[in-house]
Amino acid sequence: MSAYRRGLRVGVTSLALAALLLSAACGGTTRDNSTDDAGAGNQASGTANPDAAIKAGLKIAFLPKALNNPYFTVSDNGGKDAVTEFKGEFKEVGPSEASASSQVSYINTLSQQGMDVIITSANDPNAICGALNQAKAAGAKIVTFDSDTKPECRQIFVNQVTAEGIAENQVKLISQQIGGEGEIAILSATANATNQNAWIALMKTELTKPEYSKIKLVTVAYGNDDDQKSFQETQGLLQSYPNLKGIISPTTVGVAAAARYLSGSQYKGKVKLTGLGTPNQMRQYVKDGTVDAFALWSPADLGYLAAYAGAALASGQITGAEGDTFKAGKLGEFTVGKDGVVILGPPTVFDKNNIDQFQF
Amino acid sequence: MTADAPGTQAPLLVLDGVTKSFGAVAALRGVHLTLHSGEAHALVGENGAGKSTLVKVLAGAHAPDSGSLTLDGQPLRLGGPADARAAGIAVIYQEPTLFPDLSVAENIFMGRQPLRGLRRIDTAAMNRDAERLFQRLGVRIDPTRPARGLSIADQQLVEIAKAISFDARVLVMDEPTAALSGVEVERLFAVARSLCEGGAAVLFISHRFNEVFDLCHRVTVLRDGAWVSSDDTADLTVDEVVRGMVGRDVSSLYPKQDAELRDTLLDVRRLSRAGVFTDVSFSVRGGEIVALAGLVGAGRSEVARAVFGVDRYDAGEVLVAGRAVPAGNPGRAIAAGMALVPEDRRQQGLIMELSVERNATLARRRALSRLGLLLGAAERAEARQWTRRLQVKASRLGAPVATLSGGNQQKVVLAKWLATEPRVLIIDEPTRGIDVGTKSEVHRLLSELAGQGLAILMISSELPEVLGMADRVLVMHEGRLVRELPRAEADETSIMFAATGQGATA
Amino acid sequence: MSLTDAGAPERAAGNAPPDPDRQRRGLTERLLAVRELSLLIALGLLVGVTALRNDRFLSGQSIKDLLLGCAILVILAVGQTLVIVTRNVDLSVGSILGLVAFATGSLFLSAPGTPWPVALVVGVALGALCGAVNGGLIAVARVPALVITLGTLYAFRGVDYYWASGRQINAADMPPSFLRLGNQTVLGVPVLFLVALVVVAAVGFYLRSYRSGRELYAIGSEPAAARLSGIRVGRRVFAVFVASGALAGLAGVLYAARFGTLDAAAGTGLELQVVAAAVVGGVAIFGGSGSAYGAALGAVLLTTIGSSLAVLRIDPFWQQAVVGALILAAIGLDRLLALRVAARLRGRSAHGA
Amino acid sequence: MAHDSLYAAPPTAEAEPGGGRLASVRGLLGSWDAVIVAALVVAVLVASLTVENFATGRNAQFLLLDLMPLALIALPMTLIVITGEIDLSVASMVGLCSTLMGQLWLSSGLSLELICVLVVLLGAVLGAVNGLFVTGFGLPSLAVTIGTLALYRGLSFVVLGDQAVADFPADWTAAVVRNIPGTSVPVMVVPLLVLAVIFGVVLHATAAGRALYAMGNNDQAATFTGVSVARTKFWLFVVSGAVCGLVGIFWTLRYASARGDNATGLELTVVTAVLLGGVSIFGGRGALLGVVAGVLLLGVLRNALQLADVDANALTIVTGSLLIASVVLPNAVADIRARLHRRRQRQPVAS
Repeated sequence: MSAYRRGLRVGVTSLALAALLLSAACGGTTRDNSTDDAGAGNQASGTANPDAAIKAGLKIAFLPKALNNPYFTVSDNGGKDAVTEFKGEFKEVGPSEASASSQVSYINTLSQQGMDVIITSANDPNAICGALNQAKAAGAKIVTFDSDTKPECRQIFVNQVTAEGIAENQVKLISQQIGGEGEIAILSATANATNQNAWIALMKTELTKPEYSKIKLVTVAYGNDDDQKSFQETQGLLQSYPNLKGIISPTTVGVAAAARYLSGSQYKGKVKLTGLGTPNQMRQYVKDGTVDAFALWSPADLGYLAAYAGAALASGQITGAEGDTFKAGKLGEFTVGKDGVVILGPPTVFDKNNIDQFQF
Repeated sequence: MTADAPGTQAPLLVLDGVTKSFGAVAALRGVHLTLHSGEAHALVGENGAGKSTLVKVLAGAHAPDSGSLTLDGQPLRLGGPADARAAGIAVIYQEPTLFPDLSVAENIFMGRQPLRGLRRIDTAAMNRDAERLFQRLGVRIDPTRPARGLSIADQQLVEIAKAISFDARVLVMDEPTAALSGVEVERLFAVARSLCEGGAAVLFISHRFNEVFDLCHRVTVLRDGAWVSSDDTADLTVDEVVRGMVGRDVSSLYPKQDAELRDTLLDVRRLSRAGVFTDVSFSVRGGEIVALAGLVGAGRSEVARAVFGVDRYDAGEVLVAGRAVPAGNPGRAIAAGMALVPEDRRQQGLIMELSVERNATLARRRALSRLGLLLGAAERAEARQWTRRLQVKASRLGAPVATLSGGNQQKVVLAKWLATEPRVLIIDEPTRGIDVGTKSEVHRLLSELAGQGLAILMISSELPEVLGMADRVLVMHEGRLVRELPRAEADETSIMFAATGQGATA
Repeated sequence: MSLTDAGAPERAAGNAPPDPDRQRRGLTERLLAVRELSLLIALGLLVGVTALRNDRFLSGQSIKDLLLGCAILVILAVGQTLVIVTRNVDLSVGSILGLVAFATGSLFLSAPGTPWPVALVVGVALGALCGAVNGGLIAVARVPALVITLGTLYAFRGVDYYWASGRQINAADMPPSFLRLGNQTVLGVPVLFLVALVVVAAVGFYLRSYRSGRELYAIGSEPAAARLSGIRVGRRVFAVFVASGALAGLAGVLYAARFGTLDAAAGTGLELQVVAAAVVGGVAIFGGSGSAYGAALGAVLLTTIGSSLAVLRIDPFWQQAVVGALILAAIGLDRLLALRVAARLRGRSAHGA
Repeated sequence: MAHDSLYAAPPTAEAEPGGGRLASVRGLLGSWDAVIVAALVVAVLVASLTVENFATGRNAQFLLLDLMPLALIALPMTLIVITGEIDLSVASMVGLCSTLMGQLWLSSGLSLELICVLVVLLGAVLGAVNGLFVTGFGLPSLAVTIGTLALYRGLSFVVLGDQAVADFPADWTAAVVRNIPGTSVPVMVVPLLVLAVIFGVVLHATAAGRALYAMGNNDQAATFTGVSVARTKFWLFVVSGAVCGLVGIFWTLRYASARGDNATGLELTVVTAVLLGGVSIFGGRGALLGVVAGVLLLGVLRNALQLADVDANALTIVTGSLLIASVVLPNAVADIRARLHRRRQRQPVAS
């Protein structure tokens, strides 16, 4: 089949030639001369009217990272409660597996359906931006929660807690448990999870404080928010670092897997574990002594707050500008911070004394 | 039905009024067959006469639409191959049906392996039994080796061992000799005869009449799925059998017409391939038919494949009309004017699922393209021309070639290659598995082509064909060209003498 | 597939007949043993190198973890062996495992008092049912198992998702006796691994020593010939898929016991590892050869690689790449070996014509 | 080996002259294109009438953009499956090309134009590795590409590891989602159409296309007819890789994000679309038109169900069932036809 070969040769050659020509002629687009001027920042257009009532019948859609993630099931249900309170229409859609590209197609669908508010947790801070901007142009208000996008792609980001708050809390917990000195490691989720990386960076800063000078962070491992992988990684950590005293796993999947590994191993109770986990998953390990204490915000409250923030946006109570305030039902009043961030509040710490009061 | 030959005991197996249709096609129409114990019975008929279907009915692979089977006077119902086997009917198919990954012993005893405690397979006993069987057949095959890599003849032997192993009372052999050499055929017949002496019945299917008359007591002829006759071989001549098969007289073999010899068109020089053939040199002139004879496995087809470029060779060169043809590239060989009609029509010659016209024009697909585009109309026109010239009988050109009879399929292969207007035609077993009528047509065609100046290299295992058609005969033995015989010197004895490597030097 | 190698020198001279005393082991079997041995060597090398870098890798805890980690994959790989040997493939095992694992959790949730053996039986039965769906569809459609099981990979997972609808079942929802099953050891060996060993031994023994087991090889080696020699191919293939489904069901129950936390995504993407384990373990992807022991070794090897990479602190991102490279290496090696064996056998083919 | 390559017994073509079953399967498959096109038309009509917001220009744009990667990869996949092989590594090649594009953009300082060309070439090289293993070493493509599926995906995580590269120039990222002025049809449809036409012509109206069908049915006979089976298959894998390179670029720019998990799982959708389009998994049969219709049908169904607020989990079931139905139905229908035929045959005999 020499024609094949000839054809391909011609094709490849001409491609290469075209490339050379292009790049030689005008230098082409390189990283240095391209200007990243996407979007016009946070559009706080119009003026806020804090006294406006929440409109009835608002169409509010929740788009979690993936439908089958129990964490999001809880937070979306919180959102549903809120939407029922202010008599809107609630809807939850989403891909069955966490991927940015399928989120894009859902955002497109939602903007097609004329949603008033889209509340989403981003699988990728950039990938869904284009779609969100289109939805915004079509009249929808965009609220992100749990995982943010670039600020210019949404109006409000409802953050569970400040990144600083998490970092402080986690480092403090582990320090208390290991007695203020020794080696620790972090078991994170995926390596490109925005929030995780921000927290880890801040934990590192936190550890430079004098009171933590005897604590040494030896490594960060990634369990990909996959149970089995997290399990294996924990195992790997303990084998690689014989002097390991504690593990911080600021992800619900990771901390549960790590706890399960520890509870069935010789390290139970000797190597301390803390992190962000749900009481239901961790109850057993708190009771059997594997875990002393861990923290989490209430995912249901997070969804609840996000729903109210969205409704406030759609009703003109707020525009997303810094300083706007709105009421979020049972949670009380919140103020929009810099870059349109609203913060839920400090995390709750769970230990064996209080864990039975929480069911989620 | 006529004579109730050897002995007058009750028949062992009787088929009565068996009918079987596939869709619109009736493959068997009320066929009768009676087998007696101790009898070797031949089943003959043209391709498409229904022999293979009958075999499959006996094997339990096809259930007849109507008609009855009787074994030992008891009605027999075959729900599947396992039932047939249980009834003592063993079938050796045209193409051996072994499991390449399993050991030879397991191939023989599949489903009937000797057992020990807990119903486990007793491997040692199985190997011993296999070895005993091979001893009985007088051959040496390691029962523990995998079947992969066995020669066709050895595979047939394993099949036969399998058949003897369950003391088959009826042994059906569907063209078992097609791939065997003379010596191997003799051994097979010896086994068959001893089985008959032991009281079994052998049903033997073949296109080779000398074998039929050599081995069998009686002959049943089928035509178009219907029973024609059953007679004692002693009362018959070949011509009578052939007339029964085709329903008319045919000149059995068509001798080659003399043609004017022209320049050398194919020149093969010192071709070698390690372990396959060594130092093969010969040439073929325009107008000449050269036969390559020898036993199966002597390396004849392999030489043809290497010359045509399907296989590589280690040393030597091939020239067409004085110009070297690059090795290992059939495309270039075709461009140089070579054509190869391979021995295995179904696997190598045709693409069974494709239409007649696609098959007929496949080798010309480039030549028929205009500006790189190949349009169906061009193919159709070309195919129509060639199928008409070769008198291919097909319902329509768009029908899959699988729906044609063997002879017509072979004609399509020929059409495909003749359409390329080759200067050198290599034809491997030109008439294998095709019926008598078409056979002589093919022979006439080859003769005509030679007359038009083609150089033809013919590989054939049928000595009459070699003797009738060839201007020269080259004999191969164990990968070497051992003898070259001009037409005048070639006869059955001289060829077989050389082919079996007895004292012959070229 | 032709049995005959093109151009085999069938009549090559000087072939001594096989020495009957030395032949008892059987050439066909010896070829398999070679494969299993080389896997063991590879495994040994891997463990050795890792242990050199970090001696904790050979500690009791670490070995226990390793055995625990590979048990589920071993069971799945053995099930897959049954299927691949018949020249089929079952890509839906990951989804079956997920579905059964979630079903087991749900069972405990809805009927808290259920004794674990009941859950085990229910899980295996559900897996077998899924396998029967596969087998039935394949029998009806007479299309490659690859396509059907690719379809049921989606379908079973979809049912699983639909059922779970985002719920999670936690360790607290399951009885401690069941969870202990996932972590308990007998003489330092995890129960899970013992279960896997039993499965390997049973299937391995069955495939080697029983008529129906040998028929599976026959089917995979040459389906047409198998049909002609009276093997009920359809029935056997159906049974094989049921068996593979049942083993995936068993693995699903064990998964639930071991991991305690269950959502609908359990076992996603596992099918790739399972096929890889079988192929690395010498089960020919075209059927007809391979053993359960080899597949189990393949599964152990893959798990060990995962653990070693974590222990050696090699970027975990490499792990998947290594698995891929290993599959390629394994099939490449098989091919090379097959060619060499074929060349050797060609010499043996003669029987003195 | 074509028949052996994808498992299971080759189609049970009866060798008998006239093989009723074979003929009826063929007759049905011949019209499978028509069936699938008709199904597409019905799906579009029903969706337009019953699903709100389906028949809008904007939706068409979203639909087409979502389908681009699937449609592009389905083109070479069709050819590959017709030759009796399969390429399961396509999605991983897209992922690896995407991350390499990101890495080059991040750290090489090359112009984006050059990077795009390099990425396509790289895709071709990845395809060539597949091709080498399949044709050079004679290994089954199924096993090889399952291996490279894992290998390439793994490498794509190795390349970018922790990060996602996202700072591609806005004019580039906007360009891939732009519409043809005055319409709601994305500009990218044009190159897709051009490629589809090229692939269609090559497959159906050139000597090379005939060779593909020939080797898919019986590669030994194809070899004997002067077709360079190995070389052709090799180049098909290369083309498949190059197209994946293109898709990698498109994906990266459309989502403005180069990351390791891009396009995960896409291979299954591609295979589904190709089989749905009537291409036989055994090779040797199928047409490009059917595949294009299959891709569109898949896309329309997903989009319409999504708009109708059908659960994503139900969509997963739909995809799987479609795949199964597309292979089970033709056989089942052929069976029924054959049975009816036989009955009709028998009746006159009886009367």
